[in-house]
Amino acid sequence: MALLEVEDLRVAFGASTAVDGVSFSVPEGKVVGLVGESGCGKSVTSLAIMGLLPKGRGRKARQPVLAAASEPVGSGLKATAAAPQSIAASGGRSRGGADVNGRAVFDGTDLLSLAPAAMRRRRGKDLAMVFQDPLSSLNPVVPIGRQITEVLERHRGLKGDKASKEAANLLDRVGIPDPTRRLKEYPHQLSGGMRQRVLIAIAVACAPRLLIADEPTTALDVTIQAQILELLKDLVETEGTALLMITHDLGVVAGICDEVNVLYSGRVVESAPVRELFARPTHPYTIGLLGSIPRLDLPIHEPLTPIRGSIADVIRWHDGCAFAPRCDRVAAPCVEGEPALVGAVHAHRCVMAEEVA
Amino acid sequence: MALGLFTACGSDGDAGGDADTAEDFDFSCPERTDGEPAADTAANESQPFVFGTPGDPTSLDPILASDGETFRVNRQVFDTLLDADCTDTVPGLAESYEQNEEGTEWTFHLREGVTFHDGEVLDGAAVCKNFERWANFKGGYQSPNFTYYYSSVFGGFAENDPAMGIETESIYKGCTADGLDATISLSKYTSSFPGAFTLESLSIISPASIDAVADAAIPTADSPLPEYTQTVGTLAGTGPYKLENWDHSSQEVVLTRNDDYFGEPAKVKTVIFKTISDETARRQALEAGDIHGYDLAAPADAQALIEAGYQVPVRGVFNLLYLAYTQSHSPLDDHAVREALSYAIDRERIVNSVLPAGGMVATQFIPPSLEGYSEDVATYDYDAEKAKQMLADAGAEDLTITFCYPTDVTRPYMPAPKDIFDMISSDLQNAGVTVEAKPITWVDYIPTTRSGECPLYLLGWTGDFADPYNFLGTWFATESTEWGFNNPEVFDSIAAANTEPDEAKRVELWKAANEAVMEELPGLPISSSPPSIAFAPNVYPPDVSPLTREDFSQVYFTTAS
Amino acid sequence: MTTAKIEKLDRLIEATATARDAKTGSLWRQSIRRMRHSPMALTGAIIVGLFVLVAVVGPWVAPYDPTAQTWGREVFLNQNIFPGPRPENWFGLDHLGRDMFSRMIVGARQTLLVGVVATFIGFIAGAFIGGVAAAAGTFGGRWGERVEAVIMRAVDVALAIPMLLLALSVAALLGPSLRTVMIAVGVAQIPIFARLLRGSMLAQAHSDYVLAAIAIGVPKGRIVVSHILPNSLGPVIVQATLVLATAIIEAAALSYLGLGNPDPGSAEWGTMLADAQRFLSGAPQLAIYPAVGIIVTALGFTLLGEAMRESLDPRLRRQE
Amino acid sequence: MLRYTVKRLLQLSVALLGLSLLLFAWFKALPGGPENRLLPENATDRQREALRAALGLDEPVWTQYGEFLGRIVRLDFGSSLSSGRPIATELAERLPATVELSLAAMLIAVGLGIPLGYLAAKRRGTWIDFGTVSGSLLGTCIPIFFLAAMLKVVFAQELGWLPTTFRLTAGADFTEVTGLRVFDGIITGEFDIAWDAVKHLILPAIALSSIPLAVIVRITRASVLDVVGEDYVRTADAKGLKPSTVRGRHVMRNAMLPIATIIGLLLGSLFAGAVLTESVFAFGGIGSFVYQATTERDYPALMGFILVIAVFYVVINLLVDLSYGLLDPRVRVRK
Repeated sequence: MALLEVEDLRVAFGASTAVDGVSFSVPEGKVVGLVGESGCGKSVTSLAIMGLLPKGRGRKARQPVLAAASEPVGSGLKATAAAPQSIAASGGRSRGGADVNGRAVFDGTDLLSLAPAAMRRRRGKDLAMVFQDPLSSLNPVVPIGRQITEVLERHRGLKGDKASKEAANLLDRVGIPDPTRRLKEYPHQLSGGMRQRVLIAIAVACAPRLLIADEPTTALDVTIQAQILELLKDLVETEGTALLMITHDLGVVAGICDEVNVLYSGRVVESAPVRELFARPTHPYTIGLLGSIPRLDLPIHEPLTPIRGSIADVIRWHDGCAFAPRCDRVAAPCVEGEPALVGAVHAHRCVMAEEVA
Repeated sequence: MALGLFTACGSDGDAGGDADTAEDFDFSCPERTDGEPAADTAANESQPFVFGTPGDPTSLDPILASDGETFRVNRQVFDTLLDADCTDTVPGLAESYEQNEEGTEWTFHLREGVTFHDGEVLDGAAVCKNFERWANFKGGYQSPNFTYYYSSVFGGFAENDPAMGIETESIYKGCTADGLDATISLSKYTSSFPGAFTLESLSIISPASIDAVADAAIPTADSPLPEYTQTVGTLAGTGPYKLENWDHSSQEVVLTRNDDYFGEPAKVKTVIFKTISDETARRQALEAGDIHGYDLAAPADAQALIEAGYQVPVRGVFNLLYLAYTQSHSPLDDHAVREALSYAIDRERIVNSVLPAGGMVATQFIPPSLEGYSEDVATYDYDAEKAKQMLADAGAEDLTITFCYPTDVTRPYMPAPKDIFDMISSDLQNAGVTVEAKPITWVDYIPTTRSGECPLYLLGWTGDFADPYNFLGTWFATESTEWGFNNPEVFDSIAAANTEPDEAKRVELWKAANEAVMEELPGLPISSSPPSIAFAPNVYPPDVSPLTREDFSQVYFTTAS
Repeated sequence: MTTAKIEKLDRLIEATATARDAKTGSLWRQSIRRMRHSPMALTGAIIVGLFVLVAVVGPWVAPYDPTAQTWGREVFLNQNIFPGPRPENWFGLDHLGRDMFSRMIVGARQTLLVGVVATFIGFIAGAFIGGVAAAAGTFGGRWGERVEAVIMRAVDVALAIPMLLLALSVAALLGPSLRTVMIAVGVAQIPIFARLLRGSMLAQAHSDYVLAAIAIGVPKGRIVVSHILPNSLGPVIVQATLVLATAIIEAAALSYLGLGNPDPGSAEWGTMLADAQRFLSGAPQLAIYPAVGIIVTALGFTLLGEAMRESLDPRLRRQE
Repeated sequence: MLRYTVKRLLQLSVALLGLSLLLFAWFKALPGGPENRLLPENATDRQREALRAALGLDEPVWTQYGEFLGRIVRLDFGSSLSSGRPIATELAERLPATVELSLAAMLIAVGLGIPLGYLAAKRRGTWIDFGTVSGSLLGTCIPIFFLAAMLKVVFAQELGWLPTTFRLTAGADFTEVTGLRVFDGIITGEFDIAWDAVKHLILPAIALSSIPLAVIVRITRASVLDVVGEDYVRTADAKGLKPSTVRGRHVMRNAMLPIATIIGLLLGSLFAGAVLTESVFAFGGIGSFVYQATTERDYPALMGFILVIAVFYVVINLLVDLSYGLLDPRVRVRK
């Protein structure tokens, strides 16, 4: 039994479904990737697991604080852009509430059925999350130190200068120079990279057994990206923390992930160990993704083969393979019914692809 | 509950007081009918009697004031040589007085054993010290905005300061003291005497007080009042109450009983005057028990208070509201047109529906309570048809006329100018006259009407003391732009009455003057109405006075619920 | 200029031009669409609609002449006798025996007049001053900036002068009347409109489409008039609606202070309320009719204004 | 920071000088000199001219303005026509009453406004949101003198729960320290006085708070809606912090920035409201002083009041700008 087992997770916002039955697992001490274009439901999945989606009309909103639904749309840069196009387009004045179904079993307990108070006690302690945009993910009017010690206080009962000492250690641990001075400073006094390190320090403050990173490096420039990834990898190895890495960048996947799940329109279309996936991509969508990256080992003039169409031209999984309208190898069976996920270690969801072990 | 209601009395009451005038018709103040309810002595000692006033007093030095609220406070703390009972002049600090033939020597015999609040004894010398102090005022003290009443009565000061613009000679010649007697000598008699000696401004303060403030100065006419007039404790009077405290920020004046008062000691230990400028707020404070009485109650409130069991004793009338016809604007110079307009206005309706209880339709330019009130003056009872007919005969059918009235003010004789204006203009419209309304703010109203700019305008006057000249003299002594007519017969009859020292002859002369004025019909006297004063049910009110000079030492809490 | 550069500029202008049309067009259409949903806008619109209807139709529908004291004999001000609602007079009589119902209907027109004229005065003068300041500031170079600073400092100080003083001095100069109230309320709004328009014009002036227009050499005057002004009117129109509400309320306050309209000829809700204040304990209905009229109408305008403000506010739209 | 303040102060003192010139010219142009105000109806024309001359109203305008300016600098606004006392003392004596009333009104407006605004934001789009916002807007639509009078008729007269007039029951003896009755009562231990003052404050404060309440509700709602959408609030949630901590330290502390600015500015608007409220309750503050001065056209008193208010308003604006730095670290460091 892996540390985290996600089974048939479904998330709908009013009439439109963002996650349409995702299943995957994250074993202890491993880095599992969730990759896909913007709008495929990967961020909503992570937020659903963390219980950060506002309750839909169906269930009484027990969470005291509104957490905006955030599925990146259009420009991938700002993860928390306006509510997903699908919601606004739905017309109905849904208050952005999400109906979450399915199970997310974490170390034996299904997080989705936990009462908010119980879930709140585990968030930040057993499982933690790092977000994409360091510029806006830290409270601008509260010193950095306080934003760390409040987690230590809440979950590890540390008070006063014991907490500050520990906070300084954490900052040092994530590679921030002169940590004691930094504690008193405010977020706007730090660079983007520094702030992301602070966010990671906050996330790992209580040595969580699962860390979810939602596009942690997208908002940073390349050199800083590598340092952050190095930091995350180091944490996984030394602390044995399981890491669920959410990204649209296959380079990041190659660099850090042990296993990969490729998402398309709210479902896993291919899942395999990372080396296996890059070597023998099976699902046409994965192939298309890999085809859109410039490769050093290919001749310079080799044209890239982008995937035609856009995420919007899609059909419902219920009627057939959602990727059919954009697939080069589309054929009749693709639209005759729901394609199943086949294969054990290297699974894929394409009726046309050959069998792979 | 109040034991009896005050009956509004308009008919001829019996001759009040000991005035020996041979008047067959003598209007006097309504008699009290509420007897002597039992006093709640415990409350009278512990609970202060709180009276709501429309405004703060301006000065504790009686000579330096000319507004009603300052007189009300000083009335309880200082006394005058003579006092006023209803509108008759009666003994005050002086038990009795005599005057010489020409009315230029006035000798006052002071009461025995009267002491000031600072222990000094009242005698002739103390009285003369006061008169000498006033006569020798310097600088800003002479300016009319501080000592208006002194310069109106005595004409001026020993040395008139040109900057203060007093040109007339002072008629005060001197004062000689002889033990408990004091004689005031004047250069000539005017009919203001002896009434003027009842004026609040001429209250007597102790010699020590005069010395204490001798060097206080008022440099110019608009510099503020000296500090001593704002703080309690410098001036000592002889009245039933002593000044305890004046808190400007909470607009509160506190008086306590003067134990060695020569007359009847005050019944309530502490009296507080508190300012509530808003009329409705005063009534609500009375009904909620925050205050136990207040003055200038709006007519509408007075009636509602009576129905709710509060006491609204009716004062005698001592003011006059009139509609002026400025004859410099044709066709008002035509007597027939003035008569027609007078018939067109329903004064009964104004008195019945707008003015406070106890109001009456006026027939001439002085209130009935004054000597010289004449019974056979020309009268103009409401007759809309006759008015229309007379206007037609005078060739003024489609008359258009401008009618001025003051906007932001209430006076005792004119509680709601706008309502009265609305009624009169509606009456005039019924008689075929088109009225052009001209509202003017009060500050500019007097100068504008006085300059003769307004063909028709509403105005009036409240008497200061019992003297017909105080009314007729100021309006019709000479030709003026205010009225725009020249009638020597009217001017001469008023001048004759004003200088006649003999009382019996003077009364006949004033009656003749009144008849001459009404013959001229320079304007239409509309009404005389007493401002209403209200008291809580569990209070025994003081004797109410047409000059609004109530003595609060008579007030006490009764045991009634 | 080489052809490549011109070509690039054309594409830039074409892109921004379409953006601008799209922006304004959609801005208004979008805000109207959103307002159709908001209950605040609907309630506001209904109230304002009813009020304007009564104000327009009033004088012809009123059963009696609002100034005639036809029932003068039945009213005793000093006895607190005011006949209440009855068959001939649905709202009863006022303190001088005039029909209250007719006064309320005809009064609506006067009250609307006060609101509209005051807003107009404030809008025109304020917009002019604000416009001049903004235009000078953006285009006038160093001198322009100094002119703008002087104007805006004067506006700041003008904001400090309470409307009370304006009404008082206008009343002293022209004598208390409805005209005085309109002018006073209007003049008091000038600094607010000036500040608002300057602010929103500056915001527009720094937006891309203006830079584009400058880049292609469009004359400054035309830019201000045809580009900046229309786009910055949004918040000003919101303020105009809110001022309509303030004007109606202030008219009552100024009448209470004796600066309002004393002539009996015209019935106006503010004056009626101020006159009836003294009968509040004895005959509250004299005050309650005009008070309810003022409150509901002012609320109507305010709700409409607030709904418009919210639908135009870019920050709040993000939450939709 | 200092350089900025000095520049602002210089700029504003020039503006105030301009205001004093404007005010002086304005009042000079108004017809009807003060002498008509000081003398009763029957004073003769001669007396009126004499008083005009004595008041120095016939001197050339510029000397009068020079004298006026000289006195203003010494805080001598001349004497009030209605009371004859120096205006500066009158204003100083009555200031505490209005300050106490304004603070009480602001306390109610903030105490009610912020929670209501937060509720409206949290329940955005529902009937509660619409009800709260429209309810607070209704507050501003009721003419304040009518609201004050109705509150008094209902709660003080009919129900008798609260006193109708004054700041304290007449005749209550109290020791005055700052002039704020409630505060004085507490620090001098006269708790009965303090309680009596509170009871007298409730109704006028509620009436006066109707103006700022609506503004605070609306600003809070917009500000909370803004902040709740921010990422750092979600980070706080992701940390599993207690709801109260998230609401307090993360949502409200950020939402308070625009609210604090508004509160500073609203204090200025309370003075105008005070004029209409204090007279109904005979509260004896600057409001009733101005009400009386207005109805009696006491121009010198009004001029003094306007200058004091202009300075007060300008100082508040400056303080609000400077305090913004305290609240928002981002502003503090850059300046």
